[in-house]
Parts: sequence; structure tokens; C-alpha cells
Amino acid sequence: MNFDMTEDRQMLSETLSRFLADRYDWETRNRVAYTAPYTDAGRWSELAGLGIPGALVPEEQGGFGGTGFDISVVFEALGRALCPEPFLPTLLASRALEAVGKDQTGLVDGSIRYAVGISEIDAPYDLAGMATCARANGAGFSLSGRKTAVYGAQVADRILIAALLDGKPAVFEIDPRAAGITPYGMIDGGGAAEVLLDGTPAVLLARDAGALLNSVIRAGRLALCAEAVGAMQFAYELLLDYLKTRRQFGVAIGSFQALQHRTVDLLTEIEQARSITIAAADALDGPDGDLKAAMAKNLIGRAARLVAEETIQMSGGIGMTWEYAGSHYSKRLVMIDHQLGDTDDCLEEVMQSYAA
Amino acid sequence: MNFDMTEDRQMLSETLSRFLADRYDWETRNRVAYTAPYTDAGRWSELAGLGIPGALVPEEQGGFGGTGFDISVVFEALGRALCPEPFLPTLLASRALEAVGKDQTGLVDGSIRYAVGISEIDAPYDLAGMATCARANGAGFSLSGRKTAVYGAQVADRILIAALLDGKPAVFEIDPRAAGITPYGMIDGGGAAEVLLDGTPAVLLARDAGALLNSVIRAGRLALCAEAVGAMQFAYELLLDYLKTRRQFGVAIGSFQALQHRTVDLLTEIEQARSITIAAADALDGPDGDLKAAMAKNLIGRAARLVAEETIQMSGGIGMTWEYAGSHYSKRLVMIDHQLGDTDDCLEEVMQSYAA
Amino acid sequence: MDLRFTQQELAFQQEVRDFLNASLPEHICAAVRSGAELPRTVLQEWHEILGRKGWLGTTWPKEYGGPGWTPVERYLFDVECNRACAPRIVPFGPSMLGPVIQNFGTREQKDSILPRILSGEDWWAQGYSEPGAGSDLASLKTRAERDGDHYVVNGQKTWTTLGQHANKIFCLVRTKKEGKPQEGISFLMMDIPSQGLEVRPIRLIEGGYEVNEVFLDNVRVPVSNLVGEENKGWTIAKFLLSHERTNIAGVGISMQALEEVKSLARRMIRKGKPLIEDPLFAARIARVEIDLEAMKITNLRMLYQAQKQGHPGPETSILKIKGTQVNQELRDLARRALGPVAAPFPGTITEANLMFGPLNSEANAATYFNNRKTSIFGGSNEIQRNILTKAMLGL
Amino acid sequence: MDLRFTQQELAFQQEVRDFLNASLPEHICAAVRSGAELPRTVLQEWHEILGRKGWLGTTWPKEYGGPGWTPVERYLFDVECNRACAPRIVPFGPSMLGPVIQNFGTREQKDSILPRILSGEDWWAQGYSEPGAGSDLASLKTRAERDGDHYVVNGQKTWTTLGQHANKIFCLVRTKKEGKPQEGISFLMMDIPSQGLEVRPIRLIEGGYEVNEVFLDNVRVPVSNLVGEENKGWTIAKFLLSHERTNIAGVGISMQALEEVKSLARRMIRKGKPLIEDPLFAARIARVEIDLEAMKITNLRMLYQAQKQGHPGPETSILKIKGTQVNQELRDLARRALGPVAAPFPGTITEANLMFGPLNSEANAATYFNNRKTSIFGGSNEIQRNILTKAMLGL
Repeated sequence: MNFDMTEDRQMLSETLSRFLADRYDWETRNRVAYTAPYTDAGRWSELAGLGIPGALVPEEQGGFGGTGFDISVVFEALGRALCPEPFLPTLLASRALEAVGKDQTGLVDGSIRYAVGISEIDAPYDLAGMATCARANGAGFSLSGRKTAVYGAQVADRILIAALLDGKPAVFEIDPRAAGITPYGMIDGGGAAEVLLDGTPAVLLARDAGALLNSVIRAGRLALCAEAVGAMQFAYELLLDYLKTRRQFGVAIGSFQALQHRTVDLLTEIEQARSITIAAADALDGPDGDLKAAMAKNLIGRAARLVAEETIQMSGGIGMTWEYAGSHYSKRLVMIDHQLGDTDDCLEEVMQSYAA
Repeated sequence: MNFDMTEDRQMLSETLSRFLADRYDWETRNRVAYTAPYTDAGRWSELAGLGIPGALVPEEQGGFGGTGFDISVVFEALGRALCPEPFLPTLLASRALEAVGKDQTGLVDGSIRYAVGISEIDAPYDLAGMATCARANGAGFSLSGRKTAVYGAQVADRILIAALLDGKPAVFEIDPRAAGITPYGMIDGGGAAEVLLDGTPAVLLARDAGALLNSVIRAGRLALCAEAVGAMQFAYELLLDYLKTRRQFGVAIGSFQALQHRTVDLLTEIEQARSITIAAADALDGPDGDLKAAMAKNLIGRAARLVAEETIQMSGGIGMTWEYAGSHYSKRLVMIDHQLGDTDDCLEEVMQSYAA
Repeated sequence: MDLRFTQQELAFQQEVRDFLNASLPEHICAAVRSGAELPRTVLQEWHEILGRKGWLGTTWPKEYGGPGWTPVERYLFDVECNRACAPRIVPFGPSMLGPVIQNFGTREQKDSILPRILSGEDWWAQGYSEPGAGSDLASLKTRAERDGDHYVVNGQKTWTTLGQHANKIFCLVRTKKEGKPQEGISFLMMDIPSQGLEVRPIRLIEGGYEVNEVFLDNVRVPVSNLVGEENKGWTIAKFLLSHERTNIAGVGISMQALEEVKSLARRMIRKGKPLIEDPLFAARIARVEIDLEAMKITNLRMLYQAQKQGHPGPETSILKIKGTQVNQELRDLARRALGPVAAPFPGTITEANLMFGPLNSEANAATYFNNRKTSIFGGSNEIQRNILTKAMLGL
Repeated sequence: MDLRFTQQELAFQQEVRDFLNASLPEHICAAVRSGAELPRTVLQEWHEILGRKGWLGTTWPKEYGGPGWTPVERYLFDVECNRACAPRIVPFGPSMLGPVIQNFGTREQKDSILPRILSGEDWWAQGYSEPGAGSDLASLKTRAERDGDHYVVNGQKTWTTLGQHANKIFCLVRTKKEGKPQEGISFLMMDIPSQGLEVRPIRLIEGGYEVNEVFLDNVRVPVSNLVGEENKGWTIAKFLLSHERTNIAGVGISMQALEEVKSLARRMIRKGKPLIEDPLFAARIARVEIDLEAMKITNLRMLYQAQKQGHPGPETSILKIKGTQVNQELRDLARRALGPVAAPFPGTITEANLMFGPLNSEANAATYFNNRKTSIFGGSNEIQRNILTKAMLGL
């Protein structure tokens, strides 16, 4: 049993955090987060140069990481800085490309941007309800349907699409220029797009890809959990600072016991969130990977909402303002629940394990 | 709109409360609550003399009440004093007898005690899962099956039993001496029994009695809600007294803000519980009767558990002791959820109203 | 015990419904329903419609040109307006300054100020909070010093709701430094614009602008703009705090929000079925529906008490606490119901209606975030708990 | 980062399992599983079995005859014992007084007291709390006055767990009135029975007896029964508070309770299906299972920290808070699962096994009520929050 990070991962974490502190200050963050195209091409290249995408990819695929703990280290640091760069789609794509043995050089060096379209409006969290389908089309395939909230699709060079082929989920690659892309900013920062497919030409990457997609989703869930842990920790530190310095009725508001006890409850939930994320990282590609990821995403959904709402409430009016960094952390913490399976959805997955 | 009690009901409430204060002191209460046969025959007669059973029965049936507000006034006073006398089975029986137009003189004057057996271990809250069934038997019927937690059955002169007849719930009357009665005390005070039926002779009171039984159950739910409101109010007052008088670290513990705010939250939930009970009483025999009773029982289940647990916690070790009245209030408040449909069951009934 | 409204009250309710049917323009409803920020023109249009009907000063007695409604009638009016998706009346003139002038103003103030509120001509803002004094008004620092026939005001106000639209503002200012902090506060009215007065909008968490900072730099205010006595402003502040609490629970708003959540949950599909059939989501709706059902009665009970006593008691703080909890829970469900569809930042979708138009729910996440304010502004829920502790628990 | 135990730790775990398989008598297991109060004989039997194995003083170093386990080994031992439904070791001698004597006792005290704890010969009780000083030990009033070679002790202790079974008790007493309240407290051992010492059981909410009041009326205690220096008892109290917290979360107990809840929910039928298929009940189980899963890791993380630092930090209060929440939630579910079957007062059913025997769950409601104590005794969760506030928030 060892809860220390390896030296390599510690260095990765420090490198990334230092870069974000130096080159991704709060002003930059807010500009990128809320202005199209919701990424900074220069800084993206720099991040690639630091090896951040590579840390999400196994060695056999040209990277130098790709395990659960590599993913959690990277996303925790991104979450702490609330970095809006589209690393989530990078990770999702990498997991899919890994499964089909496709070259990831462009992904690792940052020169090719990927996005992954799985969710649909009427089937946001389940593969079974998917309506997008593929039709064989001479040598290739064509896709029809609509993928919703495809993160990073507004700047993607290639998009991987989950679609039904012979009634089973399969994975295809498309050229975004051949699809209808409606980009938008997200309320918590960063960009996404609706992807409309109407006979869009596509290359088949994997047939019968249910297991592949589950592996993509559970890695994505782990990443979101780790991001939330980093964001919660920082939001908590901001709150502590506020409680110590803000005065009301002649004393620091942190001296009010009702707020003290609520703050302790936040600390407790953050530690629990950290723990379940460790469990999910550890289990990622083992037999319990799906279950632990669902457990983690459920606990994170509950804890992150609590932290988001309580830090707003306890910071009084300040917590409601755009100017205060805490408000942006709260937004991200709440909206993470809208990605790749929400609290209830993940709980239902855990409940399914009870069926005799 | 008028939230004052009528003069008659106010008098009823005061009469009952005064009787309970004078003739049902705490020592008596604990003796009756925890010693077989879990009723005091003399005081039961006195209560009948005061007209308490009669208040649960409509005028046409020999009583002078029987509306939702009559029921809630009586049970709130009983709950405030934590009276363990078996008025719940009296109410349940009265509703059933009323529906079939049977004479209730003995019920009103307290000379005949009734109990009502509906719940079964595997179908505690739903009529559909009932297994007890009736067989025509020459002139009459015989019943076989088992009814669980039949309140007041340990002293009942007659027991009404819900059983399947031709696949539909029907209501029968039996003589307890012809059934297997296993009496016991309940953890929160008062008595009940398991009723084992093995070809037990029975008189049919009502065929196809689903609606009748629903009317019995919703009146029982209302009574339990009102009882809980009375008990919560008293437990809350005990807590306030404790917070004001108990000192720790040199000050009254009520001066700790964390406890203050939690106490306010109890007050809020108690007022909400009172309100939903008023709504259920008002709606009792109207078109929304079942729905409002289910709503009330759900909210009461949540509020009562909160009040029970928080009053124990905030009263420190004292709240854990048998000697402290508050602990008995906590027990009753928790165990009310085990009678006639629990929090989840009632919530599911409300959810069913959403089905398109 | 009788939960029914009187025949007279029911007739009044019908009258309000008929009026709303006839007079609330569809484009205003639609704007409210969209959840987006309402422009000044929409609010102004609605104020003027109400003003023409004589229904803008809902708490005003007939002698001042108000409708002379009972608390129950005011409650019914509020609920019906909310249910019909009418904009909320901007309260600072009609519901706050109006009653203050009626109770504390001079003859001249009554004559000059009240008619211009009723007509919707003046748009008032409120300057209470300061950066260092949010819920703690006694510690406010903005000072007004007498200079001949004028006060000279210096300081800063904040959280001034819709101040960007206002042409008038009333403020609490410090006119005496000695003595208890509550003493030495005065109630002063100012024009916008005034020399030295600057209104700067504050952007809120979801990206909208509805509150402002107000900077006061040697603003000269005629002494005739003082309401009540100098140094007695605390009395007016307390009067306002306990004055208008019939709609503090926001029952009508929550009823409307519940309908929207249900309607949304019927349209969104999860695992091949409407979301409302998902037991965990349905359970969330049912719990809050039950809480709301109880709160309706709690609200009526307190209204009944207030009507009997002539004034609302501190127990109405319960309505604020529970009312905001229910409202915020409903906003949470509306956001949650959308799943990934909740993601877009309102306004960033360039192809209108292509994407989220049919769901008509683009603003649900923004509304959720914006509504976190309800438990903070206007006396935070923590302050409400302190009030209740003091008043009801005697602690 | 590596969640796996070492080969050595896994071997140790297997050794504990083998031991429990071989040496934990079935009748003891059954008694624990029933949820009923355990009689002294059962506890004593188990203590002696552990004593013979040398595993009763789980925290003791080898030099004092203990097993010399690491914190991880102690954790594994605790969890395996809980999972196997072994009785909990009554901690006052083995886990509390033992370490105190080892750290603060004289040579003579070590020689005379430690072996009798290890053998299970002495049964110790703890006299800390007083009616006026529960969580607030500094205000305790029981006083010990020197009279030649003796102290004369007067006062009252309360919440003395299982004191009715004890033949020895250690108490915190006041030996000096002046100065800070924490100063002037001493740590004193007494025999039971002693002239003037009376143990009176307190009945708890569910009807059982496991705590006591201890009345001290001119009890004469030899000065040699003082542990450590006079007036330095506070140091010992603090040592104990931070000493043994590896099992404070009760992970093993909760794992066992979760299995019981699931098993119960598979057997109880609702609406024609096993209760575990009811989505609302299954959701309750799943939420607490997830919390427990997280708590396992939180516990290990803190164990790891404690092992590195040599002592547990204040953050272990998190384990107490969350541990009791999880445990109490599980007890709630076990009670809830039973529906009406939870009603009977244990012991009042005259026909054994006819009614509830097959469900083996007669005590579930009683256990739920009894377990409300876990968030109160041993430093209430409010006290834990105060500790965390002070230590981690610097407030």
C-alpha cells in the first residue's frame, strides 16, 4: 500500500501546474473559456510540447502513460486551474484509437485534434438508446443522425462517432468538414458542438464496439472525477480564505460555528471524493473498472454539487459574481454532472449490480 | 380560509389533553406502553366516556365526528402525550364498519375492541401482494394466511381481516379466539400481534373491498401523521428546554450557532409536516384523498426521522437514555414510518400520478 | 379549519385571471418563460399596464390610489401573476418606497412621489448593502454630511438590483458617527443621474447583469429628500423588513417551475422512456412537489396569522428558507433534466432554434445558477435562521 | 500509488482469517449476529481466546507481550474480526489503560497491571464523563483529596460503558482547584468493589443496559494507584484521544452491516418482488455502498499517513464523522427493510422463532436506535467538527 505518487507522475503534475500558473493565468483562462474557439492554439501546442496529451496514451501507442493514475494526475491539475482546453476529447479519442491499434502520433504531438461523439439528446448516457446509424456505401459507410454536446468538436480535425451498424454500436471516423457542425460555448467555459450527420462519409474503425465505448466512457468518467477533485480542492481553499478574511458583525465570518461545521462537511466530502477517484483510477482497466467509475461519478456528482452550492452560499454575494473565481469553479463543478453520465444514471448502474 | 379550530374540536382537544395530563402521567404511560397487555382497561373506559372513540365516528353511525379534522385533532393530542392506547385500530375498524353500514355502538362506547389485519410480511403496504385468502364454507367462510403487526390485536374482541375472495380483496370479521394470536409489545410502546389464520371461520363484511381498504388506510395514514405532528412538537419543545438549560464550556449549549441553525431547520420541517397534515385532513374523503395522504405520510416520514435523530444527537448522551422522555418520542417518530406505508412506498404512490 | 377561499376571494382570483388573460401580452409571457434577462422595455411595459389598471402598488391603501387589497388578495394576485408568467413587479418603488413614504413621508413627498410610482414613471432602485455590510446593515459606512440645505454623500453601495434602469435611488446613509451603530442612520432619496453618482453593473455567475455597484462621490442631495427624521433611518429599515412578506415563499413561481420540470421530464427521453418514468428522477420531482404542497399551506397559515395580528411575525422567515430551498431544488431539476443539452452558454449558439429551440430550455442552467442568489440576497438564509433563533427559540 | 497490501500484509490477513475460522466459536458469532446485547461470559470467553493467542493487546509492542503489529496489521485484524462477527474487544483495558501504563506507569504498575489485562483477568472500565461534563472534560468536578497515603475521592462519573462487568476502573479526577481547568486533573485507578463506590446501570433508549453511572462517596484510593504525575492527567487524556484511531471508521463493521442489508433486501418481498429490486430502496443501498467504498480508501490513506508520521493527525476526525454516518445509515436501512416486522420489542415475543426467527432480524430496530450513540459517545460528531475547524481550518 502506497499513497505517494511516483516520481514521474509527481514531476508531470508539477510541470503541468507550473505551466498553468505561469502561462494560463486567470485572465487567459477566462478569455479562452468564454470566447470562441474556446482553445488557445499556441498554448495547446505548448501543452503538447510538455507531453500532456502523451501522458494519456500508453507507451505502445507512442505515449508514456495512459493508466488510471496518469489520467487522474493530469485532470486533477487541469481541474485545479479550471483549464478549459479540450483534453477530455483527447483522452476519449486516445482510448478509442488505442483499442483499434491506430497510430496516435498526431494526437500525442498535438498536431491533430480529435473529438468523440457519443451522446444524443434522447440517449445522453446510454449506448442502447442510440439512434445515429451507419449504412454501407460501396467501399465505405455513411452516417446519419445527430450527436449532441460533442466536446472540443468546434476545433476538431477528426471526429470519432458512435453509430449503429447492424443494430450494434460501432465506431467511425469522419472529417468534420463533411458534417454539419454547430459550435457553441459552454456555460461553465470551453467549447462543444452539435454534430449533424446526414449521409456523412465515414471510415469504420471498430464493429461491435460496445466494450470499446464502455472503456472510452469509463476513462472519461475517471478524468471528470479527477478534474472535479482538483476543482473542489481549490474552491475549498478559496472558501477558507474568504472565511478567514471577510468580516461581519465585527468578526471574521469563519468564527461562526454554523459555517465552520458546514465547512468541515465539505472537507469530508472532498476527501471522500478523492478516495473514490483513487479507487476508480486503480480499477480502471480491471474487472471492476466500469463499476468503480460509476461509483466515483455518482459520489462526485453529489459532492461537487454540494461544494459548488455551499461555497456560493457561504461566500455571500461575492460568490454570485463573475469577477470572483469561485463562481466559475462552482459552475464547472455542477456541470460536470452533465457529462458522460449523471449522478442518477451512475447510481442506476451500481444498482444493476444487485440484480440477482 | 380559516385555520382556527371549531369550538367543538378545540374543546375535544383540550378535554383529551387534560385527561392525558391528569390521568395518563408519564409513569403510567411507560407502564402501559411497555407492559402487556399494553392498554389500561380502566383508562380506556374513561377515554371512551370522554367520547374519544366517538370523535372518530360520523354521526350517522352513532358518533359525533369522523371527518379528517376530527381525526387529526384526536391523534395530535394522543401523539403529544405519546399515548399508547390502541386508537389507531379503533379508527381503522370504524372506517371499515362505516363503509358496510355496521352498527358501531360498542366501538363508540369502548365496550367492544376492534383490530384490523391488513399487512403481511411480504406485502406490508400493498393490497395487491396479499396472500391471505378466503374459502366459501357452507354458510360462511374460512380464512387462511397470516397477518403481521396487527395493532391492538392483543386485546381485540373482534378482528377485521383483509383477505382475497375470488382474487379480489374482501373484508371479513373473525373472533380472535378462533385464530392463532401471538401478542407482543412494540419497541416504541403499545401492543400488536401476529394473527395466524388456518381455516379460521369468518363473516364476510364486504366483497371487492379495494376502495374500502384504501379508505381505511388513508384515514390511518392521516391519523399517524397527526400523531407524529403532536409528538414532533413536544420533542421539539423538550429540545428547546434542553438547549436553554444544559451548559457546556461555560455557556448554554443553545448559544452554539451550529445547534441553533439545526434547530431552526427542525422547526421548519415541523411546520411543513403540520401543513401537509392539514392538507390531508382537508382532502380525506375528497377526490385527492389518497394522493394527499400519501404525500403527507412521505413528508412525515422524512421530517419525523430528522426530528427523532436530531433531538437525540443534540441532547447528547441524555437523549440516548430510557429515563429521558425524549428518547421515547424519538422511537415513536421513527417507527411511525413502519406503519401503513413507509416513506418510499408513499413516494412511489405519488410518482404513479405522473404516469401519462 | 377551512382551506377554501371565500366567495369574494374566489371572485377576485377570477378577476385577476381575466385581467391577465386579456392584458398580459404574449411577447412578455414568452420573454419570462424563456428564462432570459428581461430588458427594461418589457418590465416598463408591464408596469404601465398594471399602473393603468391601478394594480401596481399592490400593498397600497385606497387613500393613496392603491387597490386596498387584503393580504389574501395580494397573495392571490402574486400567485396568479407568477402562474401566468407575468414579470415580477420591480418592488423598489411600488412595494418598498411607496409604503415608506405613506408612513414616514411629508405631505409634499406624498404628493410628488407616490403618483409617479403608480404611473410607472419613476423607476426606483435601492441602496442598502455596502461592500463591507451585506446582511449586517448596522455597520454601513456611506456618510452624508450636512452642508446648508444639502447633504453631501460619500461612499459605495452594492447589490443594487436593476439599478442600471433606475432614475431614482433611495439609500441608507450614516448621518452621525457617535452612539450605537443602528443610531445615526438616515433614509435619503437621490436622482440618477446626479453629479458624482455612478452606477456600475456587476456581472453575475451565469453571465447576466442585474445588480450594480453605486459609487457616491460628493453627491449633493437636497435636505428635502430626507424621509422621516434624521438618524431614524433604522426604524424605516425595520419597517420595510417586516412589511411585505406575503409572497416571500414564491409559491406561484415554484408552482410554475414545477409544471415546467414535469413538462420537460415528459419530453426528455432516457433509456427509451420519458425521463419522468425514471424512478430516481420521478422521486426527485415527487419529493419537491410534496414540499411545495406543504409550503402552500404553510404560506396560507402564516398569511392567516398576519391578517389576524395585523402584521407578519418572524416565523415568516421559515417561508424564506423553505421557499428558496424548494425553488432552488426545482431549478436544479430543470437543469438536471436536460442532460448534455444544458451545456450551452446562452447566446453562443449561432444558428437560432436549430439546436435547442424546440426544447425551449436553453436558459435552464443559467436560471439554476442565477437562482442561487435567492438564498443570499434580501437577508440570507443564515440571517433568517438567526432571526428565528432569536425570536422563536429565545436563545 | 498502489492500493495493494504487501505480500507480508496479505499473509498476515490470511493468518487472521485462519485463526478466526479455527478459534471463533459459532455460538459467539451467532450472538454477535443477532444484534442482542452480549453477556459478560461471551465477551470474557472471547477475550481469553485472544489472550491465549497473544492478540488481545492489539496495539502493544512486543516488549510488553503484545503482537507488535503495524498500524496496517491492526487495521486488517480489526476488519477481519468485524467481518467474521467476532465481538469487539472491550477497549478500556487492552487498548486504553495498557498503552497508558506503558507510557506513563511505574515499573511496579507495568509489572502488576499489564499481564492481568493480557490474560483477560482484569476487566477495566473508564470513568471520564460526568453529568455536567460530557464532551467538555476540562470542567470535570470529581475531586480527589490527599489524606496520608490515600486519595479520598468524591463525585460522580457517567456513561461508563460495560462498567457493570468491571472489577477495575480508571478515572480522571480533580486534584487541584486553582489554575486553568485542564491543570489539576489526575489519572487514578480504583478497584470495584470499593467502599463508597457504587455502579448503577443506565437503561438506554432501546431498552438495553450497557452504560452506567458510578457514584464515588469518600472512596479511599492508595496513592500508588496514581498513574503519571499528580495534576498531569490531562496529558494522559490527550495521549489517549490521539492514540488509537486506526479502526475509528468501523469499516469492517459497516462492510458486514452492508452485507446484512443486502441479504435482508433480497429476502423481503415488496409488491411481489425482492425489496432489492425496488429502485428507491436499491438507490439507498447503492449510495451508502459507494460512501463506504470511498471510506475504505479514506481510511487507508489516513492509516498510511499515520504510519509515515508515526501518529494519526486530527484529520482522522473525518473518519469518525463519516464512519458513524455510514454505519447509522446502514442500520437505518436494515430497520427500514423490515417494514412492520421491525415493530416487536425484542424479548416480548413469547413463541420463539415462530414469528421472526426465520428472518433473524428481530433486533434490527433496537440496533438502529442503539447505534445512534456512535455519533455522540467518544467525542460527539460536533466535537469532531470543532477539532477539525481548529486544526485544519485555522479558524
